[in-house]
Amino acid sequence: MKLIVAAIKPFKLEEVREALTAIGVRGMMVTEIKGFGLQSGHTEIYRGAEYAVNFVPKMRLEIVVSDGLADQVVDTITKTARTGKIGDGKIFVIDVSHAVRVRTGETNDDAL
Amino acid sequence: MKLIVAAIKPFKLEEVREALTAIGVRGMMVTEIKGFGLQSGHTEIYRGAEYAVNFVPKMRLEIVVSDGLADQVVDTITKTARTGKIGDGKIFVIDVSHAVRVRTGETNDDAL
Amino acid sequence: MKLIVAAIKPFKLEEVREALTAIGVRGMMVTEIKGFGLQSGHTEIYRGAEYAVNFVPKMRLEIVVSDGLADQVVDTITKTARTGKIGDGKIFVIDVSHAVRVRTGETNDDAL
Amino acid sequence: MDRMLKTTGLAALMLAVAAALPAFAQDATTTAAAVAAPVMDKGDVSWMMTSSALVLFMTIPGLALFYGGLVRAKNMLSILMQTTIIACMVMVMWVAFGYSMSFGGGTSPYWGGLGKIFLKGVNASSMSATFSPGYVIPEYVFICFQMTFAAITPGLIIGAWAERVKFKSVLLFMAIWTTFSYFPIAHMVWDASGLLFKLGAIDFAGGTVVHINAGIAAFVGCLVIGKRVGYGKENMAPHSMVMAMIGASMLWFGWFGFNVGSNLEANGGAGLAMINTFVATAAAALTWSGVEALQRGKASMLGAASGMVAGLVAITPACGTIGPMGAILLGFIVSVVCYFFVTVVKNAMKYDDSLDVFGVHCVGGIVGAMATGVFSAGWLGGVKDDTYSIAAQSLIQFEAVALTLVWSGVVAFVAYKITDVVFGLRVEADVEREGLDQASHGETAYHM
Amino acid sequence: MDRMLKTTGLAALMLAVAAALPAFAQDATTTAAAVAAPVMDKGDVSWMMTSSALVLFMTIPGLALFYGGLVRAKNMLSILMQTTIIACMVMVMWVAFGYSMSFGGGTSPYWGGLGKIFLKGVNASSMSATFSPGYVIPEYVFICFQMTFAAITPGLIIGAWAERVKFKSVLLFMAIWTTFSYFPIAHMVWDASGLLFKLGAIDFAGGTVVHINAGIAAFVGCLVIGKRVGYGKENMAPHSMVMAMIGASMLWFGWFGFNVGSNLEANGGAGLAMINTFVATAAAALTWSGVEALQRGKASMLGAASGMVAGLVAITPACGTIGPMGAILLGFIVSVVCYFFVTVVKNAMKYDDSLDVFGVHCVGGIVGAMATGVFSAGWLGGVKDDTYSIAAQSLIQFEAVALTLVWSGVVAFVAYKITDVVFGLRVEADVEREGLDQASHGETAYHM
Amino acid sequence: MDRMLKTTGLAALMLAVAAALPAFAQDATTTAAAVAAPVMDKGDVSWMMTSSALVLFMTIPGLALFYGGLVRAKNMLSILMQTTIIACMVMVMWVAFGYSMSFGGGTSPYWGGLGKIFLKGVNASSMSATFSPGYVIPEYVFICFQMTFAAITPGLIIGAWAERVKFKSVLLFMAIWTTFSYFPIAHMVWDASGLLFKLGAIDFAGGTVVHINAGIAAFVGCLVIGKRVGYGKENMAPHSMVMAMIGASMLWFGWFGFNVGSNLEANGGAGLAMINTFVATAAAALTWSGVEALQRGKASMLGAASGMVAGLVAITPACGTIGPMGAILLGFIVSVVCYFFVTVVKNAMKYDDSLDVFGVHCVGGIVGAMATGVFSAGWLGGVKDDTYSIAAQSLIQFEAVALTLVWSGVVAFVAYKITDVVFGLRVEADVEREGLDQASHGETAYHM
Ligand SMILES: Nc1ncnc2c1ncn2[C@@H]1O[C@H](COP(=O)(O)OP(=O)(O)O)[C@@H](O)[C@H]1O
Ligand SMILES: Nc1ncnc2c1ncn2[C@@H]1O[C@H](COP(=O)(O)OP(=O)(O)O)[C@@H](O)[C@H]1O
Ligand SMILES: Nc1ncnc2c1ncn2[C@@H]1O[C@H](COP(=O)(O)OP(=O)(O)O)[C@@H](O)[C@H]1O
Repeated sequence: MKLIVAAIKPFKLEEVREALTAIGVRGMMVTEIKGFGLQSGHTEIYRGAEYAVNFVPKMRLEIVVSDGLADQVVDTITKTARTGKIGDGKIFVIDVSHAVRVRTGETNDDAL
Repeated sequence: MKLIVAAIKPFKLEEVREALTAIGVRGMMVTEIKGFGLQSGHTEIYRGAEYAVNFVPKMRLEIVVSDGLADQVVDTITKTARTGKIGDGKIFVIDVSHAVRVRTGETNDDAL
Repeated sequence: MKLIVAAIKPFKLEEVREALTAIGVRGMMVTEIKGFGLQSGHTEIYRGAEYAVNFVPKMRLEIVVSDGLADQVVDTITKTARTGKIGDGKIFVIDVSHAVRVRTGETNDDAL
Repeated sequence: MDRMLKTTGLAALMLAVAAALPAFAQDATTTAAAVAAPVMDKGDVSWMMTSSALVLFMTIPGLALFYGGLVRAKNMLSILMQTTIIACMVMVMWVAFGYSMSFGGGTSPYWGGLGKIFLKGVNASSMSATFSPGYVIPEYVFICFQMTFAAITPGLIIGAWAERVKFKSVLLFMAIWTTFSYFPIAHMVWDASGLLFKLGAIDFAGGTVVHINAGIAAFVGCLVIGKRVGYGKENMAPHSMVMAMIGASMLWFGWFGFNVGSNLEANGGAGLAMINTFVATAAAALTWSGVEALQRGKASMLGAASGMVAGLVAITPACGTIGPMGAILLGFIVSVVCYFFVTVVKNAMKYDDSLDVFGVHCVGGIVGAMATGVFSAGWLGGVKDDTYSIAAQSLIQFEAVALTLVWSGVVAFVAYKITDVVFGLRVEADVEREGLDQASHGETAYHM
Repeated sequence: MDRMLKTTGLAALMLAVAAALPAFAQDATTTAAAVAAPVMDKGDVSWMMTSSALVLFMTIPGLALFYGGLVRAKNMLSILMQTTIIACMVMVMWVAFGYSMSFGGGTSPYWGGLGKIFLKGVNASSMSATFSPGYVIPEYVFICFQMTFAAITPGLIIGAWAERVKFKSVLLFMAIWTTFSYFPIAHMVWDASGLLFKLGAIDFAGGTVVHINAGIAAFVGCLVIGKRVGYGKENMAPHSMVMAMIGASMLWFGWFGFNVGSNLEANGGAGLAMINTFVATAAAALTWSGVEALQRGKASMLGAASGMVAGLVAITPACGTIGPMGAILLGFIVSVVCYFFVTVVKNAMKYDDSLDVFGVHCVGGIVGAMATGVFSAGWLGGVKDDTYSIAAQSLIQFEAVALTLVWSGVVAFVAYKITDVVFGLRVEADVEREGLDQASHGETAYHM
Repeated sequence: MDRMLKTTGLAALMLAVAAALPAFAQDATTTAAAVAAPVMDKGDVSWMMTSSALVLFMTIPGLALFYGGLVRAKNMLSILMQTTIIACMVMVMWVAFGYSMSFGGGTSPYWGGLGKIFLKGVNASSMSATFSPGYVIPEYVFICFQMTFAAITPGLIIGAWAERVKFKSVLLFMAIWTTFSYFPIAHMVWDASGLLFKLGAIDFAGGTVVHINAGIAAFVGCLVIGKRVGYGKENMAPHSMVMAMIGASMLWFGWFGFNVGSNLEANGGAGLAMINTFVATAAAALTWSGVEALQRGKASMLGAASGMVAGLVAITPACGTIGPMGAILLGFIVSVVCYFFVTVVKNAMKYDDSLDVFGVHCVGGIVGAMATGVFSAGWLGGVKDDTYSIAAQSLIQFEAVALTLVWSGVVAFVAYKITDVVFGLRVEADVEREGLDQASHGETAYHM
């Protein structure tokens, strides 16, 4: 199985979720994160005190899928999350050695 | 070493933490996430505008343990977090190649 | 490529980010987490009801870098995040098999 | 009541009675009125100063929070800032020329002239008439009270096109609209020489001047400006129903200044306005919640708050002349009508009135104005006697409503177009996504 | 004071003096009182209208935020909504039959009859007596003022069993309890023909009627309903101490309407009630913080807020007849007693009074009622003269407390049982875990 | 005006006129004044009670939220708690000895003596003089009103060294400073026997007593205590601009009690103070926003709120004697000056005044005090007649400012040093990083 970790623009979340559901993904974990990268943050000034906010808000997706589905997931995210502007995000793929569904105790591909 | 990532129901957090401490786990990272899966979300209506909230709140645990302890951790979480109702969560196991304790510079199993 | 996951003290975030930028890291994901470890939490009392807060706020960094840079990143975080007091945090290294930049579709080292 | 204002001969005789009677509304600016030495009762002054402070409180933080809680977090400060700066700007405009345009003593049916620009001739001893012949209050107090009305009204409009307009464009639009719609209509309705006042329209505390006036300008705005990016697709749920509820409660609290202060005196008539402002609002909040409970099984906080505001809007023109039972009925009616509007009509017509300014303020204001004509009748619990004709008054009320809709609608349309040419109305789509707080004000509402 | 109300012969003579004296409390509903033409002083009217608005503000947003801040985020809207809708419902009940049941002019010691249902016979010229013979205020204003008391009292109860009861059950219970406990007890204590009024109980602004009455009903509720799921195991810390602090501050602010308004006139007696409401509260907040600092090294914001509320509760019955130094002492005593109750007794008895309604309102109310009997004595700084017997008055105070505890306790018990049969009281455990906001209102408080 | 207070012979004749005129300010404590029986007008009483409640509301929740919103979330409760407990402590000190020290009837130019400690001799019939001969208000009401001033002033100071001082040290410092700086200066400025009152300084509602007094003590504090850990490096942005905005709006609302209440009567003079408090504030908020917009393209909410507060501070001493156009000009000037101070001067001087207490309250207070001397002149729209000399008055104003700066500065310095020796001022660096809420109060502001 593969864990696919993706950082995307927040307003793309719903679209990506729908696209993934369409190709058979049945679960994921979503975290609000602060992203740091080429896309620059902004500056806030409070009564003359200047604060550079170097982070931009992103959504981080984690999806565990069977090896067979992994490439399709990566492709789908790439296509759906793309706006062509800087800061669209990254996708990383990591090996997962074991998976369990807590409710039933099912393991690996059955657990997904 | 193994990184064990688990998504569980929020109100189970304390119980799971205690159970893990009991079997010798000495650290973890906990993140509030939005989970997407079989368990369905809910609908909110604001003056006639309907919003489907497809995500349900979950707690995401990350625990790095020595290879020997990994199975026990997975078992413990499975047992403790189970309510038998849909949405109990998932556990994933991933290999970790290296670990460091920042304070001391200790590495690998010593760092945990 | 390696995924480096680090839990550090929140007020060290800016310093670590700058140090990493200096050695060529161009991106990361930052999450606010609750850490559990040797560093103990605190107790809050509300009208006689005592709540032990076992978690302490930490920042979790995720940085994907080419294999060559990984050690340097670990070293840099270790040095910069260290205060010598309990709770300085942990660093874990995990293998990444594939990476994609959403905007361009570039892969692996080019995506970072 | 309006007749009473003209028969100054009976003044002395009526003093005792009048003190306990409801009176029409906020006109009366000439510095001396009755034959005998006019009386400034400190009880009236105390109440009118309290009322003025309350109406400011309605605006900021009240209205600001009610609206602000309903937008997304990234636009919170834009709402707070617009409400605040509009109010401040209009206050300065008010003492500069607005008061004069509305109550400057000119006898045109359309405006008050420039006789009192920069408050020329007003000092701490100047007095303004009340509705009881022989009783006066300090003119400065009258100016303050009326100023707070002018300051809140344009702020109501911003809700319709919240989350998408440039800050400077908001201010330019408001400067134009307030000058050419609010000031003249205030004169027409509340000044003794005003067109609608002479016609005999009953608008105790500002149903036409404030709510219909602002509501239609809001409606024109959301048609001209268009929908928010992502409307109907993205989740645009209120970022803090808590703030919205606090704001709505503050509106109710402050509305006692608004409605009861419009009586200009602390007497039995004020008591009538007060009880109506209590029970109409309560009934409307209950009704909205009840309809929701029936229709989808759950009564929401936003529903209760919306009902509250709808009730307050509807009772505004009516509170001085209808009875408490009429007020309860009015609260019931307005909630049913507005609920239907914001859930069914709006969705059918597919315009994006972000915070339902049209559906609540304009529609609710029209319901209130028309109901005033009906429920003021004595046999329906109102204060009018047997000579009162519901039909005749309803026609007058209708005329007042229609005139306000047309006048304000046209002024607003022109003002939007001018603003669009000068600065452009909307921000870029990307800026809209990022949020106005960052883009227009360089700040973030919450750093938790 | 109560005697004074009966010796109408001396009226004219006492006018000048009386204007500056504290008076007993909110009775007096008959439309005419003194021999000479009664005087409606606009200063009194102004103050009473301000007071009425202030008591509404105490309820929403004040009480709603104080309670709401103390629950978990997932139940925030349920608290705001319950407070709001209860207040609205009771307002409508009040003008329909509550005012009549309490002050309808009937001479039964237990209720006021149905003489004024739907406010029959009341209009803008109707006047209600004050405590100074010859002085009146508009009856509508008196009705509004008393209405706000009726609207806040049931809202106090919800704190005891917050986070676990069905919304419709809350409303049904409140309709029954308010009708059969609040309205009669208001009559008994404040109407000249009421049982406890005749007995001579001193309850200036509602220690028995409001706080003991609600507090015991709350206590019965948490026994009948049971503990929250996870009580004692899960972290149930206040989700926003900030909101709780804002709410507590608003309670203090609004309480000036509550306590000082109960004087019905703006005079020296009002000044006494005001200074007592300031210093008792300040002393109680200091004391609670001090005890915490001594006992565990840290003074918490929740402690200071709790002390504030305890002080306000205790000074409520006493503020018209004790002196400022007595008020400070009372603030000290009530905080020590209530602190002991909510930290030690509650834990020992193991009931789950979510927001300590019993420990603060009922216990604090009893402390206040009994202390009133003592500190009203002239030699202890109170306004009573040498003929005043602390022992005799204390017995009367005790009887008033006991009667209220029994009456309200029984009514509440029956009302809970009826509600349980009709709708069921509690939500399912799963619903409780998810939170009432979603389950009962279909909303989420914060979307940050 | 001050002269008028001395010519009691003309009293009767001037009654009618005086009622409509602005009067100097809050002196007047002796229980009887005029020759004829003094009149307690209930309209005045009503207004003064409203004003007292409003000033409490300014403090909590107003000031607490304004300051609290501007600190980081981890220190939120420390601000709320300090503001609350300081206010409570000072209230108890006030009735114990503060009132006597300020208005105890002693004839020293520096303090009022101990003649009224523990409010000796005051009861519900005691009256205090107003500025209109022959008119009185209950002394309890005067005590309450003045008490709220004493309770808010020390609270202003905490903003300068927010986020780094021990809680018990805050309280000890405040007890000393309030006793030796606030009480004497209140006497000097507002009591008829006070040094600055006799000198003829105009300080209608407390520019010197409140703002300069607190502002300089704050400044001394941030020099003595030093910068926050991480200052200039870490992001110290306001954790909730929403709370800050709510707080600022509440300050404005409550400030009507502060400024207009200082007139002690509800008359035309009160109307003048009210309109000035409206327009100066509006102009100042507009100006600050305008300057920001010009200078960096974006007008921030914090800027508008800062302008609001600066305008309120500046109009405080001036509101009773200048005209509305002067008030607008004053609002403009004070915003420009304070903006320059907090953005340029502070950065250049490198002190860490966390919430700009010095830059807004002290600097704004000085601008207001000096402008009062100028704009009070009749030909500049003020109420003074032709005999008034701007030069002469400006000298007096300058002396009052200088004396306050030196007196309060010295007292504050000594008080900081004493506190440092007794408890230590600062918390440990680690505690500062963790936040004061946990360390000093054992709570967390938000559990979302
Ligand atoms: N494929 C997946 N990848 C990552 N996380 C998942 C995946 N499937 C489920 N989860 C996580 O597990 C949670 C529970 O899963 P769900 O399908 O709702 O119920 P159940 O655990 O009973 O199978 C989800 O909310 C989500 O956070
Ligand atoms: N090396 C990295 N490791 C982890 N996350 C990264 C890395 N580089 C970028 N990211 C994430 O991807 C987001 C987008 O990257 P960025 O460099 O801004 O633009 P782009 O995606 O167009 O290359 C960042 O905000 C960050 O969350
Ligand atoms: N086994 C572990 N797995 C995952 N995260 C851990 C583990 N142990 C510690 N951590 C993280 O590191 C943080 C610091 O660890 P802690 O044991 O408190 O102190 P130290 O870093 O000084 O050893 C914890 O708060 C937690 O977030």
